[in-house]
Amino acid sequence: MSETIGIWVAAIFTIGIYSFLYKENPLYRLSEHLVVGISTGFGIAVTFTQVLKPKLIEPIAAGEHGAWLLLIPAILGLLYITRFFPSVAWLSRYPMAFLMGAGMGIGFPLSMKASVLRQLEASLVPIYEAGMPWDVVVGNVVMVLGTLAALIYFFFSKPHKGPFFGTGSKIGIWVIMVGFGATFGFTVMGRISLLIGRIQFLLGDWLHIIK
Amino acid sequence: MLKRVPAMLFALLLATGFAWAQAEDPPPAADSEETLSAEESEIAIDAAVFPGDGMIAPSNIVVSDWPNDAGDALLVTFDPGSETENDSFIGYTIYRRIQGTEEFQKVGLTELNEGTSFVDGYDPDFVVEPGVQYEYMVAATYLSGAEVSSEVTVAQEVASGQLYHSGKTRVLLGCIIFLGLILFYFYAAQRGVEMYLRPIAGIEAIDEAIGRATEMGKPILYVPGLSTISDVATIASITILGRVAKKVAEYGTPLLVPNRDPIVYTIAEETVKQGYMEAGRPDAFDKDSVFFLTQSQFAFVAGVNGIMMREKPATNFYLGMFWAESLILAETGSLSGAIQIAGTDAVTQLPFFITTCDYTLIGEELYAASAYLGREPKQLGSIKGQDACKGIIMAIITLGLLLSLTDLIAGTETLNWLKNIVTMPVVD
Amino acid sequence: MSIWEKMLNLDRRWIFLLIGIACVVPFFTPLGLPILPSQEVVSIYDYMENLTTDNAIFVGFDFDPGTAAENMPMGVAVLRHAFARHIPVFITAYGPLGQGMAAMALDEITDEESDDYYVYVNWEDWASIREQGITDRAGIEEAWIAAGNTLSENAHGWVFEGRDVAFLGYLPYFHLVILGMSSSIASQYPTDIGGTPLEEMPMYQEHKSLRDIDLAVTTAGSSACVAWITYGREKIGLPVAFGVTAVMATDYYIYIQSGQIIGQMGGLRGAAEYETLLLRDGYTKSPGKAFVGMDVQSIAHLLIIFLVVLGNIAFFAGGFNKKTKLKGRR
Amino acid sequence: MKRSVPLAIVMVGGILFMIQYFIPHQHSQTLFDYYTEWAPIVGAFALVLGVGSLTRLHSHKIKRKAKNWQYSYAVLIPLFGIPFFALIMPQSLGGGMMESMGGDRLTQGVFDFAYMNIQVPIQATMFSLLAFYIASAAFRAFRAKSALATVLLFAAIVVMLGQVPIGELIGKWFPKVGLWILRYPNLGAKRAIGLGVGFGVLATQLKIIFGVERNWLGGAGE
Repeated sequence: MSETIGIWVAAIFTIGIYSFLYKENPLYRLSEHLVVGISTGFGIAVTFTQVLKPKLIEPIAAGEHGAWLLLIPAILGLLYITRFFPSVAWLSRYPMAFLMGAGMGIGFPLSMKASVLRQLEASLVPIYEAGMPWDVVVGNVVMVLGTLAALIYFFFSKPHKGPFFGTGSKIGIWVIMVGFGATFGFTVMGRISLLIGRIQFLLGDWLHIIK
Repeated sequence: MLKRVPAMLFALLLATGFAWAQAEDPPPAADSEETLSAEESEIAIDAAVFPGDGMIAPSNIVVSDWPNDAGDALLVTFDPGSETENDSFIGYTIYRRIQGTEEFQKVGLTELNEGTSFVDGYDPDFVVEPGVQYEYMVAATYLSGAEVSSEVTVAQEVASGQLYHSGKTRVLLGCIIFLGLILFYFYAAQRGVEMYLRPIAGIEAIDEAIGRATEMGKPILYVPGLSTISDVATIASITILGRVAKKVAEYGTPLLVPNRDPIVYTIAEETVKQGYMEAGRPDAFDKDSVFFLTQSQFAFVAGVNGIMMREKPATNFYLGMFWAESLILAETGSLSGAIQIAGTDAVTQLPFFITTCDYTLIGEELYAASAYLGREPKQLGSIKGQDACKGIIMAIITLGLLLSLTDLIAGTETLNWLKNIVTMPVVD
Repeated sequence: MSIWEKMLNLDRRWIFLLIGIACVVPFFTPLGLPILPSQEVVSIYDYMENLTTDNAIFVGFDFDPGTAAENMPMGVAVLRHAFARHIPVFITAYGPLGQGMAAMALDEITDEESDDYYVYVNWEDWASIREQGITDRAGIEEAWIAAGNTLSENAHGWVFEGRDVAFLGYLPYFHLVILGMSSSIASQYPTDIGGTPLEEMPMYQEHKSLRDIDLAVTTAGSSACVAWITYGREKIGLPVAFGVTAVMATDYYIYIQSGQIIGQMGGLRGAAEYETLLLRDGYTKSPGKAFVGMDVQSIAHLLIIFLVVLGNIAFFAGGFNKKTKLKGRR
Repeated sequence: MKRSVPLAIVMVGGILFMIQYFIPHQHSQTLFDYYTEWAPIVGAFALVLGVGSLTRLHSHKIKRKAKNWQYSYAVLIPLFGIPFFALIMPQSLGGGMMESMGGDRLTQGVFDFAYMNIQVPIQATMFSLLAFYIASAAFRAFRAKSALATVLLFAAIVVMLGQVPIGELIGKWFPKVGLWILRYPNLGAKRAIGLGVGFGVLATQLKIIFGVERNWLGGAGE
């Protein structure tokens, strides 16, 4: 029973949002507001039961050894609230600074490794090896030259003139556009997929017209 | 001098890298062979269930400290006995005890295909403590549960934590070179060295677009992205917003800045106010021009679309981090007839901005634009430093291409040499 | 007003209607066009084929309801594959909403009305077998059948909670959770979401940390999947496979080429390819949701290409590229 | 106190953890463990900011009876109601925990219902609106305005046809060419953009650590 009611509620909201395509209306506004409230409410509930309770409140309540140290992050976290009181709002910079500083420090070597060195490593491909089909060979050349040319395009300290920087950056932007074309094509598929998902719900789960 | 620094650092990189490539490889991980074969794991049930007499036990246990760890692992290697010929052999059980205690703990069972080495300390139930002297015993184990044990061996080494991770040297080197170049250009910039930055189409268009809005007497819409302040794109966008605000204040054009993130909102408000002050017109700042709309992504878009349809801004700026909403914003904007300037490092959204907007700052161009407009020497220096790093990367890739051609013509393997220099181990 | 201008000023609701029709009609007259699996998907599938009940995998439901249409079929397909081959699966979620998504996926797989369902055996229901000390997969099934349980015709098999699957759910700061699991899974998840202690589960006893895991499949609608690379692959060499939305797919080809991931399912197409492979090898009897959706994709893509071409023809034929811009209309 | 201390915290923390990466020693590990333990706790309180702004915005709306003020209840009620229900029925937090895992939907309570039948469909449908907008934009906004935009659109069309089964019926080569574009030129472009953005991110991290970039300090008074 509750499942049937649930499907009907879901169907009403689904149609309510699609009605926005015709015209903005109260049902759409209601959905829009509900989604903000529910997702934030959910976030609080989960954060409380999964973080604050097991990682802060329970250890302190149980008097675990060294648990009092947890008061430091707790107090730091509480300082966020000062943001709502202009005279002491500057205190909210402390928790931000804690998370920012450590986060940036941890991130720095990791980004260096993952987004620079690993990518450099992967750019060093042999353009031809025995038995490679021709499209792969051409592909490898295009890939390596494409990376180079696109990097020239993102080179800011030289004017884009002359045979190297001029031609290079021109090829670069063309390669970039081909790459964007690919993204574009894939995105179309992605967006349609989302619609398909809803149609499957409406026609299948709700109306049982399709399987 | 300035120009030679990247080249010198590059030479340094190559030289150090070369030294590494010559150095010995780190010890292979015990579980590096992950191949799974059906034949291997299949156990012949009919075979003898008991190992029988006269079996030779595993011997020669060697325990060494596992490198590059927090002193929580030991490598145990040993020589196999005669069990490998027996079909009912299933693996080696590793026993460990603290020296001076009686009881052995069973800390692991190797699989058939894992060979005769074992890393002790990975099992969270049997932790290896740094500095503790252990004793080990290895037993060949059979399907029936019978075991043929080696002699008890006192571990030759105790586990200890290292002060430097030798597998991360390439990362360290990368970090040092990057840090060095950025700092170098910071100081060069502060000393007042003139730095050239190539013009970026979108930037020049910004001034033009502000001018056009002024002529038409219509407002300017500036969306600083939908992300938080820890996003690099948002930070860049806020800097550009400061410049736009100053220009707008000089011309007396109305400005609209809707926000999605509450913190970004407070920062944007302060930035715009600052821009008006710099232009010498703090009184002209309208408190309602910067506002918090809503945190819901689609509600935000619906709100901004409403503004575009009602206020008909002459110029729309979308600079910062955008997600799926980019398309909806840009489509509506293009229909309202505004000049649109977009910029983001969200690669997936760029195609939509490029096909619908008049100017688009692609990826890093957004950061460069912020430095360009901010005109703060350190920011310019940072762009220069990044360029130098890109130069190094380009040089290495070019070298790779040339070596690959050489290999093709001469049949050598020079590319592998270069690859060995830059390749990092899969696992830290 | 020229005909071109009239055309371009067409009320956009007509276009909405067109796309709506294009996406509904194929459901009633399926085309059933074949899908050729790409190398990126085949490599995940083959990797899974090489795993046995002695291995274990992670499946991360790292997406929100917003992209469920794309990510859900991927998660479901991989779970089906694992359940069919009795590969133990740990299920996690990067975001709070992902946990609900994982639950929905399990619901779909255990739905008795579908052609290909699995019977979920709760932890308590096979307690007596555990008490006898039987922990291996074959032994459990044998004892379970001996206890008088039978499979209905449509069911593919049993899924024993704690032996075949452990639903771990969501924890915040998930990248740190991945890091923590590299030394011990139970240190991060002392229990599954139903409150069953991990320590008691046979599958945990055999696979205590991420080092004992042979594959992590992350189905993601955001950059969450990269966390598995940074903290799983790079730290302890965990093999990772991606199931990502089409929008992100093109960005992650660099990871395939650099060897950081085994393979990638990109969007609905990727999911449909995996479903095709499952169908080919008899793991399922009927095509999945993604496969059916690909017919719709075909029609919708043709329509959109047609609209782009038509729009540009009108734009240039009408000479709007030289004039000032059109006035907007709803 | 107001600016220099936070800047100092960022600098010390940043440099400390940058170095920590290279030191596997147990003391360094302990430091890192402290961070992994503390960061979620500090971060959890950041939610207060979102809740606070939402509450303030919507209670103001209700008080002033601003336009559409009634809808503000639709935000506030679940915002506080869901955590309340979760507190009294923590087991329902499974987030649509399946029936097969014990218990039926009714006993799972309000929370589950709101998640499965309101949150999920609304969010999924909102996103699916994009399918309509992309079609509309295809007709009205995606213009081959320049040579570059033409290349983009052309590549897009080839990839689109390569992705769908019908493309293969139109031309056998579509899937092949589509995949080729994805694997090579696309990869080259994405790698270059990724490297550029990567350096930008690295530089920004450094600038924040060394206090050159101070935008994030803004908006909290003088």
